Amino acid sequence: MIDVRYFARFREELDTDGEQIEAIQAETLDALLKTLRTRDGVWARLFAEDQRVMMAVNQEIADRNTPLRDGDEVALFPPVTGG
Amino acid sequence: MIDVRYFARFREELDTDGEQIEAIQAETLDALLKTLRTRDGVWARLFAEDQRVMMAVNQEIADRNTPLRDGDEVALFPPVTGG
Amino acid sequence: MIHVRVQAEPLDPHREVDLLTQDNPRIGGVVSFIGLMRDINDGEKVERLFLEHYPGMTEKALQKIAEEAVERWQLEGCRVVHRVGEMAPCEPIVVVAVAAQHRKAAFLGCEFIIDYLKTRAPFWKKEKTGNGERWVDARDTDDEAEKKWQAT
Amino acid sequence: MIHVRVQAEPLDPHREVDLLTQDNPRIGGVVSFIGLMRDINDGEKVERLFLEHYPGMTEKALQKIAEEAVERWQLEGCRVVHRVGEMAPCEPIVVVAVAAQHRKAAFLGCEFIIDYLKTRAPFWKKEKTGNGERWVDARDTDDEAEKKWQAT
Repeated sequence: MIDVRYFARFREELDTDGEQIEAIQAETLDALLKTLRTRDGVWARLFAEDQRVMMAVNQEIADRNTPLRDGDEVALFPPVTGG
Repeated sequence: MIDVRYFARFREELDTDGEQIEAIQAETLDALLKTLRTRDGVWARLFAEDQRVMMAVNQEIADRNTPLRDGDEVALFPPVTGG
Repeated sequence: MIHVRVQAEPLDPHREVDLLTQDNPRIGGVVSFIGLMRDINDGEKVERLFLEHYPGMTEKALQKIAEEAVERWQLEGCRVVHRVGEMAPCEPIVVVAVAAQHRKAAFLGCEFIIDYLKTRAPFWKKEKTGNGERWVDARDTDDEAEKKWQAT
Repeated sequence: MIHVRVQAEPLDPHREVDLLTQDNPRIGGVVSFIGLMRDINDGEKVERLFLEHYPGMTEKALQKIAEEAVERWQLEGCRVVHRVGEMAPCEPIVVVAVAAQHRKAAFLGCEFIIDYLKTRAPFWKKEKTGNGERWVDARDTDDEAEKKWQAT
């Protein structure tokens, strides 16, 4: 399983801070996004192609081509605004 | 009279912190330098053409062409090293 | 030499600067950046700020940015401390303190760290105004600030 | 909004930062530079530093530099305090603290002020080493640092 976590505005709009997704449905970050996009309105909207989504795999920033493996911790979040 | 002041290394090497010079001998900063250069060894050496000399007139940095008037305060000093 | 920390308690920037410099007579310059909570954003009065972060990743991201700065400019040290949770106007949100033998390295290292922190460290700001709460949008100028370090 | 000062007493950089920021919730970023006395210069151990200045002109020069920075980057304020007389390793020589609404202006303003101070404010350093006393030479890198502000 992939441990998927949502932060900030995503967490609020999706009304969840995370979920477990089968690795088979998410061979890469891009595949994971496609899987999420097939869900209803808010999922499709937040993860639409033209939306800015930041991603991390095992707590390091990653791009869409990053492959995922069973047990990975993935995080999806809006552009960061600290500092 | 022009009130001429010397600082730091210049003050030490010239063994004086200043003097009064007749305005007639110093119509510009350049003329003042020429006047000083006609004196003995250390004066000629410190104010030689190839030496870096910083100059101020009435407490503002000035260049060699600056005209001098009776009553002006002139300062001659080596490149500054504060901060 | 490198210290990064995330904390809910109020931040004391001066203490970070003191800890950075103590007992190191090689240090010639310290540059510090203190980010303060402003009471106005996008023309609206802000009463409170809430800072969310991604525990674990935040510390790793800050550590990585700090290590890169220390290596790139041969810094004598740096401390990066970021506050999380709820805060009020005028309170410090972040302090980045950088020490080097010469000033130019300290300026570059400090600006690099805050520029990268702004675009890569997982923090998110939510503001409370008279009209309710709102998430703060990322600014394009922050992306541009980050990019300039890649060109050099 | 602008404060410049020369003093023989030990310098407290934190106090300058506090005085700069107090009661101004428009400030989003403070950048400060603290110049410290190093115990090594040109490979030789330095025991004491003596700072000479040109009373009257020094304050005018610092005021002018600070005013130029405030105008150029719309700073919310700045404080420049420089020590004179005798000092020991690790003691602060100068503090330049700059406040602005956004960080980039604060970084630029602070670096501009210290760069110009280094080449235009009438201070001179004399070091005491094991081999006696020596005047510190001006560095070409300081001239170059100043020049870059004229190109932009």
